[in-house]
Amino acid sequence: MIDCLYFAWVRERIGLPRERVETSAATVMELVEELRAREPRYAAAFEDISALRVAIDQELADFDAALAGAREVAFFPPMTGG
Amino acid sequence: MIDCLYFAWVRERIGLPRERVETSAATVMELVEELRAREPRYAAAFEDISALRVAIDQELADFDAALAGAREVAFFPPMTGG
Amino acid sequence: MSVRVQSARFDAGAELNAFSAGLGNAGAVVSFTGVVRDRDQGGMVAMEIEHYPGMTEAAIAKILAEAEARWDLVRALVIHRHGRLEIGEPIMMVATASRHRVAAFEAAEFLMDYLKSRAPFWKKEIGAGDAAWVAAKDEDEDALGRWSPKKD
Amino acid sequence: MSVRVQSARFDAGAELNAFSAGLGNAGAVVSFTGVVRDRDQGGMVAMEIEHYPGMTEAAIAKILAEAEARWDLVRALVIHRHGRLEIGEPIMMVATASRHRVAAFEAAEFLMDYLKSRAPFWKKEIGAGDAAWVAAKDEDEDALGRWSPKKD
Repeated sequence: MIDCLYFAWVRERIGLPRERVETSAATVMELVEELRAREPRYAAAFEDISALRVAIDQELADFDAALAGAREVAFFPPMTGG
Repeated sequence: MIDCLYFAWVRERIGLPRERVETSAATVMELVEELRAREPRYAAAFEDISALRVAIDQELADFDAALAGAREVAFFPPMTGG
Repeated sequence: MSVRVQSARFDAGAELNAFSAGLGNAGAVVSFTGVVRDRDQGGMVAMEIEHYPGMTEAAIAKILAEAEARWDLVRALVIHRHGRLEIGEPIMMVATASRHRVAAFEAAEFLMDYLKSRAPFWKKEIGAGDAAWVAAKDEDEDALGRWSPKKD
Repeated sequence: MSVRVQSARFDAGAELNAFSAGLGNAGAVVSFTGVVRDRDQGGMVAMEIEHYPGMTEAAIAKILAEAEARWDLVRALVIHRHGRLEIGEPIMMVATASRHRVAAFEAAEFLMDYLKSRAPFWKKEIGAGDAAWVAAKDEDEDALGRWSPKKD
């Protein structure tokens, strides 16, 4: 089980800020594929991976990063603070 | 007649902040030579020209600048504001 | 070093004065304040800032630690707001204090560059009848390049 | 654009807030404050700043005009004090406001670099039993080099 968090327009497209996901995905990308396959709103949110960023347990990561031991994976657009 | 102004340690070495000087010097350097010849305190103040800056009528200038028409010549060390 | 992530409005001038008090031998203080401005096309009503609680504070602390490692700073401060902000309100503030003005300036610019692209905040511009997420700019990502390779 | 040369103490925070009010579409505000600090060897009691009345204001106005010509500034401010200043008091302040943070930062650094070496101020450190004029640093003169050739 992994907590998936969604921010900004990723959250809006999927329609919720977080959810617990039952998965055996080995990498972020495998998790993304599973989510995409769920429903069109997920497919829409994850349509263009190059427009997304990911954090594993609150640290920025790559989409090919391993999920072993991860508790929390967050998906969001590039940051626009400051 | 030119108003000569002295600032910081130039003022302290010469012992006064300003004075009117009767001169026919064509350039700043000629004026410096005349002042140096006056008294030891002037010679001390103008000993090392490379440690001094000059302004003609409140604009930074070079020591070889012409004095034609100048009303006010100021001598001082490099600025240390900010 | 101080990090504050908050929804409450803050007073940039009061923060600057508190930051500058009792600095000892630090003579140079630099501040950056980001203020909510209208969109170029006008018609903006407010700004909404979303963030990632937990990660936000950790990411900013990490950026501050990196700045401390690179420059001789006596003090550094980051305040960043989230939630709804009206036009003219301060969004965030960075302040740095050092014995040398160049270090204070560079560290403040470094903090801004990294906060823009590495701290999990997302801005949304709220218009009278529309709302749009602010897109990240390539130039903001590119700005990080000037801080690498590591300098002393 | 605003220039103030004064002996009176000023409140940097209040100045920053006044400067940042009603900026319209300028979202980026940078400030630099110079504070009287003790000498490295300690024992300083106060600082005395001499200036060249008349030329000072003109020189600062010229530097500000140059900054305006180079960067897209909405507002800029220079305050510089003269006379006797106690340790911990603000010596001077520069503030810039722009739509872009890089412009605000660069313009503030430019103003500082030129004020240091081109505005007629001279600092004297007053100790308990001694006093010494602060020597200009080569690095301050060298700093001007980075602003030339002219950039847009």
